[in-house]
Amino acid sequence: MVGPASPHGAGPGGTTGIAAGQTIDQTVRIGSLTLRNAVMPASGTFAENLGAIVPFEALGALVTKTVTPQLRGGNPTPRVCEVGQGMLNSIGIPSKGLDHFVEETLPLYRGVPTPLVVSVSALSADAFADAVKHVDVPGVAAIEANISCPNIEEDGKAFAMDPRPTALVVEKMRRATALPLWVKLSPNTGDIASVARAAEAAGADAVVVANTILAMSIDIETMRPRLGNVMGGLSGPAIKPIAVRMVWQCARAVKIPVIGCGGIATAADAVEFMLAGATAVQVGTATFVRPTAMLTVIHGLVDYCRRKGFPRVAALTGAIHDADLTVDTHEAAS
Amino acid sequence: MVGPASPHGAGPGGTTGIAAGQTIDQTVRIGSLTLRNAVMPASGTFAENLGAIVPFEALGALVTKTVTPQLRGGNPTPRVCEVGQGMLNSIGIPSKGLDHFVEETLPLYRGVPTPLVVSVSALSADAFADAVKHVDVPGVAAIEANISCPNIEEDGKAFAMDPRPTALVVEKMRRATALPLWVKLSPNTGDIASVARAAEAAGADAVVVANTILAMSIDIETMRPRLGNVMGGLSGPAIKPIAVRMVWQCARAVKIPVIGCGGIATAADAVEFMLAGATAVQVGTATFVRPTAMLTVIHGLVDYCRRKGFPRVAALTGAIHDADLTVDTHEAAS
Amino acid sequence: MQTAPDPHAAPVPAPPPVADVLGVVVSHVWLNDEYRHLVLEAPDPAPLAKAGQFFNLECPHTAEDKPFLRRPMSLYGADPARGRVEFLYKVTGVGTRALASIKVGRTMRLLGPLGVGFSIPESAKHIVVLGRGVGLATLAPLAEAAAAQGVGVTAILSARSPATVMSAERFAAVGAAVRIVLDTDGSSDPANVEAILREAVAAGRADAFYTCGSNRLMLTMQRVGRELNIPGEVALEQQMACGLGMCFCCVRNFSVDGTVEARRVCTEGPVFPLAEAMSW
Amino acid sequence: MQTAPDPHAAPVPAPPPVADVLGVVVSHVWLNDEYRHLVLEAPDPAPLAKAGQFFNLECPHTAEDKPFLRRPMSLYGADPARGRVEFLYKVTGVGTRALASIKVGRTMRLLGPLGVGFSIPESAKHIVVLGRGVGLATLAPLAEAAAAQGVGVTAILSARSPATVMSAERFAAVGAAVRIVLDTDGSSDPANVEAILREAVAAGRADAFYTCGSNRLMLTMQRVGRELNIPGEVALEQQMACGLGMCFCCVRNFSVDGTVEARRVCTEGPVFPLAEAMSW
Ligand SMILES: Cc1cc2nc3c(=O)[nH]c(=O)nc-3n(C[C@H](O)[C@H](O)[C@H](O)COP(=O)(O)OP(=O)(O)OC[C@H]3O[C@@H](n4cnc5c(N)ncnc54)[C@H](O)[C@@H]3O)c2cc1C
Ligand SMILES: Cc1cc2nc3c(=O)[nH]c(=O)nc-3n(C[C@H](O)[C@H](O)[C@H](O)COP(=O)(O)OP(=O)(O)OC[C@H]3O[C@@H](n4cnc5c(N)ncnc54)[C@H](O)[C@@H]3O)c2cc1C
Ligand SMILES: Cc1cc2nc3c(=O)[nH]c(=O)nc-3n(C[C@H](O)[C@H](O)[C@H](O)COP(=O)(O)O)c2cc1C
Ligand SMILES: Cc1cc2nc3c(=O)[nH]c(=O)nc-3n(C[C@H](O)[C@H](O)[C@H](O)COP(=O)(O)O)c2cc1C
Ligand code: FES
Ligand code: FES
Repeated sequence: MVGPASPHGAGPGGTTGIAAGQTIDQTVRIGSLTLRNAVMPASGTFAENLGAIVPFEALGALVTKTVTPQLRGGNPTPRVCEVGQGMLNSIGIPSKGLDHFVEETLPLYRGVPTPLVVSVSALSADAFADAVKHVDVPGVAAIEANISCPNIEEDGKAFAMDPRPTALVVEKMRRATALPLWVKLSPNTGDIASVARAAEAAGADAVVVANTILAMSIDIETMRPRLGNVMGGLSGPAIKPIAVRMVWQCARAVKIPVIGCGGIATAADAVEFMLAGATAVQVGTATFVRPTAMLTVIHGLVDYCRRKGFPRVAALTGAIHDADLTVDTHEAAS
Repeated sequence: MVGPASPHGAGPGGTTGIAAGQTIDQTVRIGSLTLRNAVMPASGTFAENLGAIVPFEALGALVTKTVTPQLRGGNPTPRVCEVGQGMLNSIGIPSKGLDHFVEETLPLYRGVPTPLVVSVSALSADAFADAVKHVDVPGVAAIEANISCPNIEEDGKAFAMDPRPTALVVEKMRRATALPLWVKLSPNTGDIASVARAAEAAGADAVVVANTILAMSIDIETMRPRLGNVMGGLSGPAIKPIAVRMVWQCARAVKIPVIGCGGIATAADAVEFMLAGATAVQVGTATFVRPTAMLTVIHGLVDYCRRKGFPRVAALTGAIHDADLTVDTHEAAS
Repeated sequence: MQTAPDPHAAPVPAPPPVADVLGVVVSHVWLNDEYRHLVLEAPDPAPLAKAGQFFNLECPHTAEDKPFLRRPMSLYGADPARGRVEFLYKVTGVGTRALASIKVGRTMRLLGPLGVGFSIPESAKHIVVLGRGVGLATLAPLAEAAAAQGVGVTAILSARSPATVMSAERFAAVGAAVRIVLDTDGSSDPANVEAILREAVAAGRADAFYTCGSNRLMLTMQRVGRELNIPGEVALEQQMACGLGMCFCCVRNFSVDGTVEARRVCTEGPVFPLAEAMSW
Repeated sequence: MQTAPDPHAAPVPAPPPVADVLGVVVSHVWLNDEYRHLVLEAPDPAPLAKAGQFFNLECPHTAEDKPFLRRPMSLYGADPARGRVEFLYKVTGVGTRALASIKVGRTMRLLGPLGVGFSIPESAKHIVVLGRGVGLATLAPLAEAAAAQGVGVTAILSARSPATVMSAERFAAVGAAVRIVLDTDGSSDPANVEAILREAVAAGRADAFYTCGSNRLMLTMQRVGRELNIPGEVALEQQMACGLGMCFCCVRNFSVDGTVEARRVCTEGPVFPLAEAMSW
């Protein structure tokens, strides 16, 4: 992949880094959208209230909690438990519906000078297309389709588990809007690169890699599942190496931008995702632990670029030095 | 699932546990094999040398490193790196071949009064069947088929990624031996329950759930992958909640025993896997961190049973109290 | 009572006055075998925090306990003048065990004040607070706020035994009429608590009810309040992640005009109208 | 030299004398900015450990550093009488930073002794050891073992600067002829080291060669050894997980009769025939 000349030393700006005075270009491009920097919240881990802690104009983009066409209640409690260096959640996408979103939530972001990305989800390809049309309104900069949800036309199997349903749903959404369309993939599949390729072929402008990993925890004292919904999604540092791998696989498989997500808490994590091929990153769980995490990542990316001699944060994308390495597919088998 | 009467209190032995003098039955049955206890090493994390630390006659079974038909060199170094509470490995199944195994390794276990399970792997269904025939020799108590490896007849896609190739390879192995046949599944699939069902239908005596999760880590200073093979398998506590979930899914999907594996380091972890439906457990990475880990797990299982009033360790299998809960499949989507 | 924020109010909502700051431990003592009292110097939030609100505390890591998420703790007291906030907590699990390890002089992050606190109706002359366990920690600053406004307080403190009554002196210090009810002598029985509540109402000393820390006591107070038309509030708990209204982990169900409605404890609460609370 | 264990020897192989024990820190001092000397009381392994062998240390967790795997460290010294084992290490990353935090009196787990140590040919009267950096820590106990057997030692100690020469006094104490070569004055140059080696051979003071800690020095010694027919050994490092020969993480390639062979550093090594080592 592309990268600075010297494999171990600093980047193209020279071995001594970039002078303190010189500014680092932080902008990144996701298709037709240019973001002021590479950092944005992950869907479901962000809402208006964070504005008290993080100035929205400091972020690359804002991503809403997933909205579904109709009102949904969400899952029974407990909806969260911590497991090692991560957490499980089974929120279940409570939603007040698209109408409520457009009428009540969207106006809250009027005047916020940061692109608003609306995450939508639905239970069939047609419902997804309708949802996309519904939020194609002024004030929405891009749509993120959360296709890690069950497809009622496929026996409840998630769209993002296979390339074929992914292609189908993305094609329908593509026809429904001219807005930038990001497709958020699920890690709960055996071959995420093929799913990413299917999304690209069907017209996605970017893929977000990835959502939470299906997991479970049992309280051995009560002998009950720790979540009211039995299973939930694992997020946080625990999933980072898995998400980095998926970003690397997807970035090699598609030409559209890959947005990395999964366990990012520090600038070093973000750099790792970008080296693996991500054009931008989403920060989720880390914001719960440290509400200012995104700001730390933004500043740390600049520091890294300066130290390593990259004049632009965007130059980190895919800059991993792996050209001399070959991959033995037996590795997964250990 | 089956469990003691009181949902929150102790087990069937009564709320006050089981008297200190009374012994807890530790045996578990995997098909026709009865193991003295539920704890054994995971393939690739055990060898003769451990005998210096752990008396083999204390373990439920011994499981060898995967052996392949021919000599294999394995992957370039570094083959290991730690990531949070876990590690990546890309050993690549170095192997001296089946002849060497039968002639040189097998005799080392002559006289060891613990069932020896031989892990085998191959690159096609026929080669798997040949391998199984090859190790169907006296001294081998069961065969564990590591089908997380690429199938050269399927473009290198791992057998265990899909039910169809799993069924095919297990059928051929089943015809090749009358020995107990355990099939070790890969977590790198979107639907492990279907793969488990396919293995059962094709004649597997047990499924081992699961192998390592494909992952990756990049050194942001050198900008190089931390493993010589770029990607590797994630193991250790980091993957536990994912493996517990898969055991739960598989145990509901099949009638044959499920052997739990993935991040087990303590008796509490083993209990969690058994409550989720595992009949026995394998301990891998934990042995690297604490060579006596398996002994701790064995003793801790007995203590837990005594405290909770279970007269038999086997009674823990599937004893999770989840009958009153329903699962919303939207959960993975968060 | 507390009302939900109106989404139409402003296009960009004025952010609530909440900050994530580094507090310095100025005191940290055991009150008994289980409860600890933590005082942090945190001048920014100290003047903002009101009774019933809470903070999300970043607990330290110890060799044994490595809490991943923060832990919500009610404000036990705030001293704006000295820039201090106080917490009273029970050591129960991973997070509070780790929290208990922090030494005077060390720093820890705290996010807050969070959520909606208690409100005392303008017209109230007397209130009744009823709590148990750590619930009393949540009610103590309410009693102080009431006293500061010249509102009389009857405090019913429920506990297992005399040794586990929390903060009786805090309530007494503000002139509250303190009634201790215990499991050991049976006085904590709901019937007896109900009698005390009715007594307070009959004496004209119950313009509002407040409770925290026990489902059984909440139900008793709710029933008496409904019957005698006393408004009330209850402070609730739920597992949390963000504390900021973003994750929807912390919902509880409420009964509002006959329909069940889920609300976030961290944002719409932790203090809710007593009449709408549901048994947990 | 060391030979590979014969798998035919016995059906159930006699386990190597290795144990996982709890050691007590009896001393832990900084030698300079980077190097620390750790002494553990560990009576069981102390009499068993030989020069060139290593232990797998369970490093503590600190607030910043939480090493997951153990860290391999060469034996720097063993005192069977007092039941002590010693290590000398360089603080480089997560594990050694955490290790550096451990205080006298605390306990830590150590697994060992592991691997195959150095061997001194029966016939040897004089040996030459050549090391750099922490490699000198590995060679120091070899020099002592040699001296104890009446074998003379020439020790060539390579370092960046006078301040970073490790353990010169340990070598001197056993009567070794110590030659310090430095980057600062150019004397650490391979040509100069080669001259010293040839000098030792010419003086009849080089019946065997030993090296550790530098690829460049290893290659020099290997070449001279091959040319002048001096047997030798090298102690190597590789990332490890188990330390017990189970995981195959720690392989290195060796050139054996023209073919490349992978061997486990933890089990077939860490000491290998110098002639078979390959550049790293
Ligand atoms: C708004 C609010 C205010 C609170 N105020 C106080 C207080 O003033 N004093 C006090 O002692 N406790 C208070 N609690 C409860 C306190 O947060 C829990 O006791 C504490 O989180 C237990 O954490 P742990 O890790 O020690 O226990 P564990 O049982 O190990 O906790 C495991 C997980 O469950 C969560 N959890 C456990 N118990 C509760 C609970 N009762 N409520 C919410 N989450 C829980 C933890 O946060 C953690 O994520 C309050 C809770 C809330 C929601
Ligand atoms: C047999 C053997 C004996 C050793 N003896 C000594 C000694 O006496 N003194 C000493 O200072 N060092 C010695 N080392 C090297 C020592 O193990 C590493 O310096 C140490 O592991 C670095 O760990 P870290 O976490 O501080 O560094 P990091 O760079 O954070 O380590 C990351 C990972 O890489 C591994 N690693 C890093 N450097 C090395 C290395 N050189 N060799 C093997 N693994 C490495 C670590 O074990 C860890 O798993 C020895 C290594 C081996 C294999
Ligand atoms: C509490 C919670 C709620 C989430 N809700 C959503 C959601 O509504 N839509 C979605 O696409 N992803 C959702 N996610 C997934 C995150 O956006 C993100 O993909 C995942 O958490 C991994 O990133 P992280 O490790 O940085 O948290 C949620 C995650 C959490 C923890
Ligand atoms: C170093 C290493 C080597 C492994 N080799 C094999 C192997 O040869 N065959 C196999 O089926 N699994 C192999 N595994 C996977 C383990 O058997 C186990 O499934 C996995 O590590 C998860 O369990 P753990 O978290 O307890 O380690 C290996 C794992 C590790 C860490
Ligand atoms: S804790 Fe996140 S919404 Fe309440
Ligand atoms: S470290 Fe495991 S085989 Fe050497």
